[in-house]
Amino acid sequence: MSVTDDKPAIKRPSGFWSYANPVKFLGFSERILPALWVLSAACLALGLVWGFFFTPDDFRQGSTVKIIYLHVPSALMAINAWFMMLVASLIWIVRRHHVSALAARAAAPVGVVMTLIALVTGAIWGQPMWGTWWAWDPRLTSFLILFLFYLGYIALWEAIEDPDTAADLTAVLCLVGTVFAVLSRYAVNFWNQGLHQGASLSLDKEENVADVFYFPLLVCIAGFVLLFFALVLYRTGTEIRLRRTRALLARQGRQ
Amino acid sequence: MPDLGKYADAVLSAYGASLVLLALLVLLTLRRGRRARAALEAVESREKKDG
Amino acid sequence: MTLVIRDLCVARGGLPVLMGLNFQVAPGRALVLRGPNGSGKTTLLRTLAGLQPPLSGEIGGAEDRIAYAAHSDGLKAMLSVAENLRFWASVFGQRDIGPALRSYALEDLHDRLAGTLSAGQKRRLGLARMLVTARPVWVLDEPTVSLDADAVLLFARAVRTHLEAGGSAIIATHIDLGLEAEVLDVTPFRATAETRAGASDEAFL
Amino acid sequence: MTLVIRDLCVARGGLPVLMGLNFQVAPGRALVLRGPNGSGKTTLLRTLAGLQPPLSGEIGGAEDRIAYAAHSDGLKAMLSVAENLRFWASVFGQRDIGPALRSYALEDLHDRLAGTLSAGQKRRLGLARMLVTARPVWVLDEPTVSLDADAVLLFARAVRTHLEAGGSAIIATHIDLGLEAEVLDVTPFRATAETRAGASDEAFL
Amino acid sequence: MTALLYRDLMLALRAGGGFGLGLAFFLIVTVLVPFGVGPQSELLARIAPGILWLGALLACLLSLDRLLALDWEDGTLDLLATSPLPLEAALSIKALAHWITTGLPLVVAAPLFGVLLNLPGPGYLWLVVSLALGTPALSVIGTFGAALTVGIKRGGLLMSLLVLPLYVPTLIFGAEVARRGAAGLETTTPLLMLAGITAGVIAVMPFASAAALRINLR
Amino acid sequence: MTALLYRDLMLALRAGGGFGLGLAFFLIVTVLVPFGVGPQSELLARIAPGILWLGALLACLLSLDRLLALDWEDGTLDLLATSPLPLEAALSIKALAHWITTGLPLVVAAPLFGVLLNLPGPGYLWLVVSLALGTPALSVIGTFGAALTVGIKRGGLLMSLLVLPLYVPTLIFGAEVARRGAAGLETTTPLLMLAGITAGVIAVMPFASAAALRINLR
Ligand code: HEM
Ligand SMILES: Nc1ncnc2c1ncn2[C@@H]1O[C@H](COP(=O)(O)OP(=O)(O)OP(=O)(O)O)[C@@H](O)[C@H]1O
Ligand SMILES: Nc1ncnc2c1ncn2[C@@H]1O[C@H](COP(=O)(O)OP(=O)(O)OP(=O)(O)O)[C@@H](O)[C@H]1O
Ligand SMILES: [Mg+2]
Ligand SMILES: [Mg+2]
Repeated sequence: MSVTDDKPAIKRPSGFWSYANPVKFLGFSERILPALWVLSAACLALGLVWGFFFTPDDFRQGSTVKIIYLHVPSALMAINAWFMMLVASLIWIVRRHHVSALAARAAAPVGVVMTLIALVTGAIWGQPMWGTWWAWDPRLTSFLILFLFYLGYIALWEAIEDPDTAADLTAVLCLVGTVFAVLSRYAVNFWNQGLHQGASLSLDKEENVADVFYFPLLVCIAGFVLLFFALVLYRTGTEIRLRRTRALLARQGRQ
Repeated sequence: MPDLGKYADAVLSAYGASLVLLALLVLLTLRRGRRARAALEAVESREKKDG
Repeated sequence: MTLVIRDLCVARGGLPVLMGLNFQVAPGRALVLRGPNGSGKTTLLRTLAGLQPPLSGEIGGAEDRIAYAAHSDGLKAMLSVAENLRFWASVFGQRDIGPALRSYALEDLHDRLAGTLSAGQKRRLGLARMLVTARPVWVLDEPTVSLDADAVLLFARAVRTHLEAGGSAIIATHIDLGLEAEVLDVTPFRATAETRAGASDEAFL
Repeated sequence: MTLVIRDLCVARGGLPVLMGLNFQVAPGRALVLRGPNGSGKTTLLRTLAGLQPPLSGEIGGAEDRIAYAAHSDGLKAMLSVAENLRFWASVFGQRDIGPALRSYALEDLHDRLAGTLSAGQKRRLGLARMLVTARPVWVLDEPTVSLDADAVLLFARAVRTHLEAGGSAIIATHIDLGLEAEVLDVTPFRATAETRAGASDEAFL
Repeated sequence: MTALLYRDLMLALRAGGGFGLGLAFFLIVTVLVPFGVGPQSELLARIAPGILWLGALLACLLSLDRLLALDWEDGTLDLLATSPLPLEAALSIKALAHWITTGLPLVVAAPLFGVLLNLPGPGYLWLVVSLALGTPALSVIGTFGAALTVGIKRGGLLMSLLVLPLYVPTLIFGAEVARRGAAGLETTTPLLMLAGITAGVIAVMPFASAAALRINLR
Repeated sequence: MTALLYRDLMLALRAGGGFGLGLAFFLIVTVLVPFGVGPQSELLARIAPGILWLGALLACLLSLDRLLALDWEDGTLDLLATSPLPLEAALSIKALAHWITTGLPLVVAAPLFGVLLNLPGPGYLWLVVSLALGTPALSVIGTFGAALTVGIKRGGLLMSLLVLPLYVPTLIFGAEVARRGAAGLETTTPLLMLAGITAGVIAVMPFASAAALRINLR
């Protein structure tokens, strides 16, 4: 991408914040993306193959335990994607770096797909384990609500014509939404006691899954994290290019 | 192929659905990216031509 | 207090449209903005009114002193002429709507629902609103649209009275209002494609 | 085919506003309607366009021959300039929008969403719509609102071309368009309080 | 004709409305029901067919006010009424566009939402069939309601009030089909009635809508 | 301030909207539910508190889009933003007006509708209490949604999508109070939570709404 960079530069920040400049960001992501793609594919393949082919069945759950390699990483990423959007929104509100707003926009669809995967694998898992596809368990319910927040966030981005207005409004929505998502989590907990297991990745030994399952799971989680970053970086680049196209067209129209 | 026992359906469909979703996400991302690149190049070349 | 605009640059749709604006409007003076369609008059007026932030530059003496009238009049179709005016009067802390009704010859329409007015009558009501704001700086965007010749005279008289009372006015218009006012043609200030002024799209150009 | 208006009486809000109108508009001719605000021009034009029934009297030669442009332009903010025009063209069974774009200098704005146009640019697009209707009688309600001087010239030229091609036009306006056209002032035809012409409120008077 | 259909679909796609949103609303209603009535799955299974039909109906209803009101406000309806297109045809097409953007996605997605409410096994097929047969009637009746209230500023709520009673027969037979289907009972009679209502409504309603609209434009 | 409140109430009374309609919609939803789920009275009694809360919520939601959109279209919001009234105050007042025209009538009328759905005896009091405590939160949250979507032409459906998930905590606790009340159980905890949510939301939300509106007016 050729950007007219020879113009008298307005103050350009250096250090970490310099990557908030779209050009610099694109250069950076262009360099790092191939490695990310390869790494994430490798981790995913390794983790999933390991988990699927080379782990034993659980004595209670049978072979369904293999679903954990998809379910848990996607559930983790679904939450963390929202968290990343929250941070990016805050950066946009405070420092007004466009890349940050666009990164939030780029992350949302990835987050939805992660949420969907968690929901779908959970539902499929629920059928043999609890005898039902869906139960109004707090964990599942709050995931469904998270899904709705993602949908609303994306719909708001799509609906607003002016990109900066859209960035501002979605950022406000993200902040308010986070508060309400947390509130909903507690409300849902109060409303119904659940079937779902507790956090077994936590360090307290009692509940922890056996090591045979644990290591491939870690590899899968790493794969999902890397994939997430690859996708978000790539998509942010796409958003930047779209925005630049728009800006150029607008400028040409003005003449 | 490991023996999945009576839960083969569940496990396979979970893997299938997830992988399809992931693949869709990646493909759509790449397609959108390529289109954006092409559109930008078209506009930029017009920009150069016009001065 | 004089309204002082220094080095102002305004943007719309992410691109600068006008830049390098410098002018002053002293009490008792009116400024008429001219410029072809799409040159950025509306954008400038909205910035002055504080509805959008300027890209750069300064606007002095505008704080809480501006009454703004846009292309649309903010009238409620289901309220009567008097009710509409009275509402705006009390928002701006005023009470008496009589003078406003009189200067735009609206007394006869006093009880008519605003929705049943003709285009020009609506506009007259919208302009009468300025008189109940008690604010010194009027910012008017094409105020005489749809007005007939008599109503334009009424408008000119209202502006003149306002100026005599020490107010000032900035008016964007395409037609001649018959006011003795300075004229500012915005055409020379139009931003060119090369302008870099910190507009939001600029990071991408 | 000449548009013939005989003894027309039009009403709004349940009361007659204009009555005893008699006029003709032959192909190649334009008629400019004048009259103070609220005199009933819009009401008359809407009646001619067939949007409301006349109280009494006859309108001859209007059936399916009229293209109407009102105060608002019927533009979709989320469609581009070209898409808006193309839609109206195909509603009226036309295809080519090129000439319409060209006569109102809209080529550059071709791909812009209509919602992002300035007031005058929107109006130009609204007027360009008349050119894709291929209808012989234009009925225009204050067409030059918000237009700058250049655009008014574009409009006058478009009307002249239309007239030369055998079309006709009826235009309500408060300003001078620079067209050689007959002028009809509607003031003498205003209905008085005593008028009884079959309006819906009359049964109660 | 196709130009109008194309434009309406285009606008639905672009204007932050259209396709996804009716669906999203449907989803949200189905999600909120358990919060309201409690999470017991056998209870949910019992009310599932009815709630799903109600949700679909409300989703239709909510998107009705963009059917004509937007075109009214910006003057498009005035211009359409003076165009060569007969108003009846224009309104039928608008109803069709509404169905494509709202009803059709609902039909397709309903089974998924059935899962959320523990809809019993045989219910899925009948739910889809009844929705596919019934939603076109909802769109056409809704167009009539929109035409009646188009002159009234933000008549959304008033329109709901007028339209909902008109929806009652469709809802009764539609939900009956879904409910009987879910319970494994015979569904022929209500299904026939539903089909009859839809056919009748499609044939006759556009004339009523056009008449109402003409009066409103006057 | 009072001028704005007075004007909004006046408009609600006059403009074919306001008072009656939210109520009417509520009525119709409660009436349609038995058509959807079938007429068995014990089933209806079980779901009554939840359905009534849901109906109230939807009635609120449906009237939200007239909260700001009308003022936006005719330019009133631009003018209000340049007036001496702080936008936060203006929005709080608008929320209050919305509650008076929508929430309050619902609170008053809810017991009547409870009869239609065979609500058990002790439920009435708790239904009214929970609605009285909860509906203000619905109005305030709704104002935020309206401020977010005001720039979008006919954003009604989008607004529902944004607002409904925000309604979840209020709905859960509100319906829980009503449900426990109807079953004769302890209601203190959910009641306190509900009150807490309402208080918090009233204190904080107007700032978020004003911020969103300012962005939209830009
Ligand atoms: C649609 C249904 C489901 C959803 C949305 C869902 C969601 C989640 C979430 C959010 C986590 C949290 C990950 C973490 O915090 O560490 C999780 C973990 C887990 N889920 Fe599910 N779940 C669903 C169904 C199921 C079912 C049916 C089972 C099996 C019976 C299951 C078993 C697990 C296990 C074993 C974990 C790992 C425990 C942990 O690390 O927290 N889930 N699930
Ligand atoms: N979202 C947008 N994207 C790109 N350009 C825009 C956008 N919105 C407005 N513009 C352009 O900004 C310019 C300034 O518009 P503005 O409304 O200020 O003009 P104006 O001087 O008031 O014109 P008029 O006399 O027609 O009212 C116009 O050229 C308009 O097309
Ligand atoms: N519902 C109504 N009830 C009573 N009078 C009405 C109603 N609607 C309109 N009128 C009146 O009818 C008259 C004719 O209005 P019309 O819009 O035709 O005027 P016009 O000549 O177009 O004026 P303008 O030049 O201001 O556009 C006006 O005096 C108007 O106030
Ligand atoms: Mg302008
Ligand atoms: Mg008029």
